[in-house]
Amino acid sequence: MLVLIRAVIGRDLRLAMRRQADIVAATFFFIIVVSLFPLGVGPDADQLRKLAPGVLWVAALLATMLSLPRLFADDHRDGTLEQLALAPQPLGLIVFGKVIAHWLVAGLPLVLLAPVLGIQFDLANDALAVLTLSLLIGTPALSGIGAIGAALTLGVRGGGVLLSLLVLPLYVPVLIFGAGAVDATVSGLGPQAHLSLLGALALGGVFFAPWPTAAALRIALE
Amino acid sequence: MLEASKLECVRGERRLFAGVSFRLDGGEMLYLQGRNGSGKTSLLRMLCGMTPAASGEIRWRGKPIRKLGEEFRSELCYLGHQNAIKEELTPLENLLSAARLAQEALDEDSALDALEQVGLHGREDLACRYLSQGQKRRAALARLVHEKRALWVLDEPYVALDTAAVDLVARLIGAHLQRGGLTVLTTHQSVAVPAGAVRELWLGTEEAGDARHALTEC
Amino acid sequence: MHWNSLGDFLAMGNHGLYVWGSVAVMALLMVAEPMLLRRGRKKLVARLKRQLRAERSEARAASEPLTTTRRSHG
Amino acid sequence: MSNRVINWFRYASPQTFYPLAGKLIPWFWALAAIFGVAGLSIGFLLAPTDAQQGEGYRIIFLHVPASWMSMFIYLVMAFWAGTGLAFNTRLSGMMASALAPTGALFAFLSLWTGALWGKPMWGAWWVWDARLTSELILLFLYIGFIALQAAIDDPRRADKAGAILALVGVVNIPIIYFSVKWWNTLHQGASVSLTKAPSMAAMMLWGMLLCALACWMYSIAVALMRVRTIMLERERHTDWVRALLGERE
Repeated sequence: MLVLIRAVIGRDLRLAMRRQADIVAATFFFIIVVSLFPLGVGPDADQLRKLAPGVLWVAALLATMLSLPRLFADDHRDGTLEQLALAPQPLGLIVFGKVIAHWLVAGLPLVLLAPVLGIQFDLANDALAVLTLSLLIGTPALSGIGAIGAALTLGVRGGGVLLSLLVLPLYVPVLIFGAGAVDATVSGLGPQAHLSLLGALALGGVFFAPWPTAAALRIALE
Repeated sequence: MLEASKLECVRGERRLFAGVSFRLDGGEMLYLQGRNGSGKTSLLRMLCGMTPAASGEIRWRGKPIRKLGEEFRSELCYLGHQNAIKEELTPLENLLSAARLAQEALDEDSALDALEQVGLHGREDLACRYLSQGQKRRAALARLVHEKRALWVLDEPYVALDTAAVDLVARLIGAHLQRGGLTVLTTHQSVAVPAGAVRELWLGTEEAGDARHALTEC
Repeated sequence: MHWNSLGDFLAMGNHGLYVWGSVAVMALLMVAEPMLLRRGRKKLVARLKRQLRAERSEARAASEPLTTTRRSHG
Repeated sequence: MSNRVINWFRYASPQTFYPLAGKLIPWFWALAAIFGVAGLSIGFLLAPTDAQQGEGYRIIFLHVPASWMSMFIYLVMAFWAGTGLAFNTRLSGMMASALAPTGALFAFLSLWTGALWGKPMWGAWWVWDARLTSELILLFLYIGFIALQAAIDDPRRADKAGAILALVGVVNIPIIYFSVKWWNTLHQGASVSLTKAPSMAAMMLWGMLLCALACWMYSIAVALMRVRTIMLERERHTDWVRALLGERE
């Protein structure tokens, strides 16, 4: 089981490395969206500090959305998805591996960039740390939940827009607890409650979402 | 070993075929023929368990494949229309990662050997995107060289191949049948397979929507 | 009865706009939905009938010469 | 036992369900009208003024049933979706797709009446109240479901994909509601709530229940109407639809 998951992750990471343009594009999208906000709302440091968690989190949601359509589409196009579906293991495990790989490629860069971008918004050190931590815990949930949407819209007309329509409402709890953790730190309440709820969501997203995703993939392959 | 009874296939609003039944035992090959759009690929996908049949049942070793699931898939090797080749990876990487995902033990030496047999010697480390159509197909077919699973389901295996490669694939299928394996394949080229019994199945569409099929033994 | 006059009833204690705005939109949509459904259904039935007629006449037209040719072949 | 199962599956076949639904629809319309008239006359003619909110509170006789229905219809939709996936019955998927637009309609009405109630009470058309926000997200979920089904051409695939989405949604709704509520209390949002504020006199409760029943009957009637249309469309090549259409010629 572990061997299989490792094989899937290894394959997807290698593919991503051969096609770095995708990762770089999504990452720069994140940077640009976050950097545009101060230009829109003005450079007032107090206001920026207040906006920072929400802006960074919403930008993270959008950046994740950007890379989701390709999660299964490439494999679907060249026929490898059929092979994965016919492999003698539960498809859910393979999806689990792909979700992890997607997070490593699309989620982790956002986590690493967050402290740097947070500085643009004049966040204090503890808030920066919590922001990074909340993204670290929360972005796997984005990959997991997003995979369901990616599988449901596989090979469907206007899949990209539809994907955001399906997935963004489901991202609401992650957004609330993620941005809320930073808010709670700033207002002195302490982020523990938010972070543990976020952790629960991430566990749910990563471990439960692969099964409906696998079911959706089988439907797409019919 | 592989039995199909009264299979029916409906695509959209069209009924492609109905009442298709056959039985295939070890060492036998089913040669599936029919015009474009007669449902050959659909039937193959049904046999793999990917597409559910509108009605009818497929049994493997006496049990319905729906219930067998992974047990059936571990004995199945499917080669579809698409090559299932990753353009970014080299033929060697493709072969190894496909084997790993199917949880088959394939070491690098056997993989290299397989690639050499299909005539990709010297191109093992070239990304597949630089290969020609025929070479890509060869890279996909390299899986068959060391494939020991009992049931091969091949969709147009000879497409885009030159005569030497067609012969090679026919030899591989022959060896597979000799080992007691089963093969179901579609093709528009008639290629003689060196060993094993061949059955033929015609899928044809009539205006009434009923399928005409005949099972002949050679 | 709670109200003294129709005017009172319509004014809803200065909240008339809000109360009647809610009632109006809700009533409008809840009447419009079944009406649209009825219309859609009628259109569908008409379309399906048209298709059916076309198919039947086609089948009739096609069946006549086809049987004769078959006979001549046989 | 087995007899019963067979019976159920018989009614689950479109061929038998279609005429049955046709016979039931007028009854549900009649019930909807009776409950509606009764509920609205209690709510708008008989119920006393609320001490705190004046006459504006009467919107609850519309708002609360609409909100209940929007949530309840999603549950029913998910139920049909689940049975469709489990038993592979044709009717289930059709029922789920027939319910979605009505659910979306009620979600919209709930938002509309909520906004019209909010303006006099909170002084703003829109307040990020936990209930309103959840209702908004519920509307998005409905729209996503409808859009997904519309985008897939093959009806069977559309049914199955929609079913998975509906089930994922139904698992998520409590999480979303809880998270929005949590978010709302942290940010100290609206303190007056539409559903809690008036001290529920028995008469108000009766009015609301009757209105809710009316909405319920309405939903069933409309869903049956829609499912009949869907059946005709999808089964247009089957003998029973052909016979039905031929009869009417």
